[in-house]
Amino acid sequence: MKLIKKQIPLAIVLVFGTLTLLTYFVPHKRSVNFLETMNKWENIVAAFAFFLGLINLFYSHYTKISRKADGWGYSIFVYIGFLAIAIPAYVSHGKNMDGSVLTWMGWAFKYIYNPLSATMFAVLAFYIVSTAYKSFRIRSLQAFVLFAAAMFLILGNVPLGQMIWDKLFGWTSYAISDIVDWIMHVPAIAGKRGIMIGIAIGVVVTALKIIFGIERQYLGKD
Amino acid sequence: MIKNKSGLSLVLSFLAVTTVFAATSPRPSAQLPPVTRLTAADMPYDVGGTALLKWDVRPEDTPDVLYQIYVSSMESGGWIKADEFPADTRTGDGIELPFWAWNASVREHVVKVELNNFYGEAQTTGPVFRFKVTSVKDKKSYDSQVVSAGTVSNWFRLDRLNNLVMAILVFIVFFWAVSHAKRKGLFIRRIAGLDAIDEAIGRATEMGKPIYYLPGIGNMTMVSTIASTFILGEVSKKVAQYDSTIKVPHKDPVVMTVAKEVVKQAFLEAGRPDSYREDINQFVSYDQFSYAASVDGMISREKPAAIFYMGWFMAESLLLAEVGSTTGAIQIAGTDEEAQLPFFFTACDYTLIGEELYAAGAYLSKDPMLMSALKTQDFGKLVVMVSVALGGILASLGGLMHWDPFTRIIADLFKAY
Amino acid sequence: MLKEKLNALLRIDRRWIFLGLTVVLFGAIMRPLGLINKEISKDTRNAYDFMEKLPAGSFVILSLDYDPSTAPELNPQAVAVARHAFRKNLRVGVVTYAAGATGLIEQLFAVVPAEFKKEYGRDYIIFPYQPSAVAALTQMASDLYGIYDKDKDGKDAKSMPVMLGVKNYKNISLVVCIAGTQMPTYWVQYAGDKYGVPVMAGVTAISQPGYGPYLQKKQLKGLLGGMKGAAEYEHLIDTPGKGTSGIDALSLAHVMVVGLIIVSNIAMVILKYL
Amino acid sequence: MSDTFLIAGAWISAGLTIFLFSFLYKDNPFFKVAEHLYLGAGMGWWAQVYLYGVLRPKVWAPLMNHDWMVLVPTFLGLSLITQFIPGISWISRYGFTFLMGYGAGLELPTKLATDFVNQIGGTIQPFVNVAGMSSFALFNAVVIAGGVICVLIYFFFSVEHKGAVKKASNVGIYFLMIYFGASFGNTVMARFSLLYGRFDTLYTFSASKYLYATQFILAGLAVYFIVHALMNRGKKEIEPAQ
Repeated sequence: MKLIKKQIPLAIVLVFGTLTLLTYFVPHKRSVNFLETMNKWENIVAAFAFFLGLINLFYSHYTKISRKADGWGYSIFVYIGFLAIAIPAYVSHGKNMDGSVLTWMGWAFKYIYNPLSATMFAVLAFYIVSTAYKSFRIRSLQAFVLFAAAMFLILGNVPLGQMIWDKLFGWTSYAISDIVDWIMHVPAIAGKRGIMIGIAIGVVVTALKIIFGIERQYLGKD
Repeated sequence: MIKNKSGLSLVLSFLAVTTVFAATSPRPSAQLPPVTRLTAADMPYDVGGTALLKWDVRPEDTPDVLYQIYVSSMESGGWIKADEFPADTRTGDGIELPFWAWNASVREHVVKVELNNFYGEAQTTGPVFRFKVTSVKDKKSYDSQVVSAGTVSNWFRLDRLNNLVMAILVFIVFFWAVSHAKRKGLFIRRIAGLDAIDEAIGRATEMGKPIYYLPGIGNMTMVSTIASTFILGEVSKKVAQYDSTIKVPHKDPVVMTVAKEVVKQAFLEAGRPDSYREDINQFVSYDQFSYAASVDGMISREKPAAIFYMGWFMAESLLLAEVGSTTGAIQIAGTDEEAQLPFFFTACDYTLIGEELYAAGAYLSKDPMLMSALKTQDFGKLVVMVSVALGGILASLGGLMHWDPFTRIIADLFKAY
Repeated sequence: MLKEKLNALLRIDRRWIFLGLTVVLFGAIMRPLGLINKEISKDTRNAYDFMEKLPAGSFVILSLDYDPSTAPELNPQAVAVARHAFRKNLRVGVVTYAAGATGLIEQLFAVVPAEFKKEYGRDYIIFPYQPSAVAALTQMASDLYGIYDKDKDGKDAKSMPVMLGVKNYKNISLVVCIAGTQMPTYWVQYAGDKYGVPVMAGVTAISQPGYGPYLQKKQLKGLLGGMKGAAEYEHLIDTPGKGTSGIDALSLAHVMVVGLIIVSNIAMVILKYL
Repeated sequence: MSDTFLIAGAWISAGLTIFLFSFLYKDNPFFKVAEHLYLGAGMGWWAQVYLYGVLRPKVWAPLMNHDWMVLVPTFLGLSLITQFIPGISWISRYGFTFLMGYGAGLELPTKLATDFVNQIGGTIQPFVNVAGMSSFALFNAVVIAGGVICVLIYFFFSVEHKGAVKKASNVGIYFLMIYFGASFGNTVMARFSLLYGRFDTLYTFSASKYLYATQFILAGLAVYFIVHALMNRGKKEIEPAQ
């Protein structure tokens, strides 16, 4: 039982991991053919992974309703939201447009999913403003450097900011867009690249650990 | 691998042409000698279907001369025009291959012929094709001799050798680090932010107010969450020693089960199992913003003395850190999510940036896996620092002295193909 | 006395600040300032120039990977890039690896191609969403029909005139990835660096600074960042759209943020040292 | 689609948008309803994309054409779902190990190429043309190279930060701060753009053509908050996040 529960899965990850890794160094037709098969398989298996999320969401809200947990009434709206998209999709056979006319599904997308999804993150704009006022504290030289870089970007991003810059600092003969370009293409690159290189090796190590079966959190418990 | 059947004809024509060439070297511009010493071969390091034609660069190669490449799959005739370009272009250094895999000569014309563009893909690898190069000037064309070659599917990308060497190095260093970490342990410097943790807990004890520890919204497979649980262990041990109170609100139930174990263990190790309570860890909500809103509510009601944000945070960092800072708590944050770091940095007293969070976890836990990953990362950084410093100096030296082959070696070493 | 007032000012209920932002932004939408962004960043210009130099008939992949949550930033970019491509008579293949993008793509392509009298199947094609971006990107190196055998409506893709002579990256002149996700990195990593196809990107302003290293190394040929990138591109192709009007409307709000940071920090300094 | 449906759409769209925004005033049932609808609608949209865009053409159609090779990935995919069934959840390992093996194998060398080897190359590259370079370009190249080294020293954990190392790592912090500052500045624009998008739509829907959807819904919500406040007067309300 341990064989099929543990050893074969770990063998799968070792074999497929190593072979896929080798395709990078082996240009032969056989390696390409192997990779093509893997691509097609991966694309299909990854599609099923979506159902994990779906079942997880449905199940967690089902238990909430069945236990009458706090605020269980709202959980019903998860199912209503699902049906609000799924039924029109079924009626329109998964098509958004019929010629240049919106189908039912296109309608549901435009007037239900679209505003919900867009607004969820638009709310954050308000918090940025209040954070800027209430907790952006220039406590140190480091924070001041951060503030200064942010300031150039904020002003340089909008035409009014560019005008203000020209009014106040036009005499320096530096346009704010030059300064923004310099920040983005010199010091910011150094900062990002420094972070990136360490993380890249981290990713490579994690990939190694996965292929060799050292990292097996994703397998879950026995 | 090269199936060159033109050896004999090549030598013969070479002899013939050199005699002609020697006899009439200062020729009038209207006349153009045909291309000589043409060779055809398989393009190395590829899947097949691409042939490589080479011939010498000649003094006659002026921009007004055109080269045309013809290919045929038949014994005679059947020529298809495959390429056309001015004679002063397409030399050996135009092929993007590193010095260890390719001799980039500017004295040679090198042209890749993609046979797949003209014949069905199934027939291009294996069979022999015939090629000729025609030079055209003033609407008159001069054919070279015909050469033939077939292409094959190769087994190794020699041009990607630098990548392979690096991969093998990472591999060796990692397994060396694992074995060392298990036997003797490895050195990791103390992380400055950890001192701030002690201070924050001390202050909370003095003030008699609770401590909040937020482990982020990530799941247990993320390095940041794993590191966070180790830090939670250390923090709760201190809390137990000082007899202070701690609260850990959760978004992920799996992380919560792990955190419960960690906190319980910490209280046990501190000798205070009696002060451990089940409600230290509490589940708040599955949803990002509801979680943030509820925790905001808790923070503004209880006004904790210290708040830790350690782990994987997304947009909710903004909502949380702001409320925390307005209550006047000492705030210590750590995340590897770059986009959130600016908000933490401006709103918190101390911030662990990216890998510092992993390092703090490794430092506290001495977990061999975290340690060796960190060590391998350090090794990678060392490689980069040395290569950038040395490579930068050598490249500028080469650039100043115009040692082109030398600078090319440096550039090729650090290029991915 | 002053200190008390300042303290009260700093502790103001944050909902007043929310209201302030609402007024500033909604006001700017109702009464636009009419300012036009004239400063073009290097990265946007590079992107424009690269596209401009492509010969007519080149096949270009548009990878549109944004869902409604980032559409206000990225949709104007996509519209501007698509307009440019159609104006240059390039052939366009649309792919996506964000499930939420499919509806937006269809709405976009119901409008833009018609402006240039472009026809589906002859001048452009829309491929269906694929769950594994890495697999699709890798597959396109050898034979894209291995995964993209059919278009979004289930019709055979290979037989459409737009796909004539297109089989893998060797036949693709440019990839433009407009994404609110990690997709530009994937394109660089799994297609650009690995198989040598030119890649450029349009990204949200948040992730824009993070792509600096790829731009410097020319792993990305150009980059549009956020709504400003869209406004710049619209300016370059001389067709103002949502980017241009948007960046104008954002002007006052931006200045407001700068003002708030400065005011609150001055107040803090006064409270602390006076 | 007739005008009635477009007007209905405008009302629904404006309503959902305003419900979500109402969270800014305080947490309330309308927000919670909209939030839960969002979770469900998102899943609904994804489900139809997967069903019509992936499963039907990639799994169902080949099976109908007796292409049995598709069965292998289908079984691997289905195995993932056993994760929720106690007792046989181990079957899901077959699917997961396949996904992880493929992903790790592809990622390892490409990550090294893109984010490691090429980044070293990118830092060194400018120096090759040092002879024909303007002094400003040379300065920039030196700043990038020096900055990268300093940032890496900041993140180097194998030596104690003392003396010269400490100085270099302090310089590294400033590079990080400039990067974070740039990212902060741009985040402001990004979030405002999203808000602009929503406000723009609300403004559109406030027109008479849509029967003043925005105004009516806003007014309705205001009435709710007032009534709610009046009814709860005297009761000590649990203060929400201020």
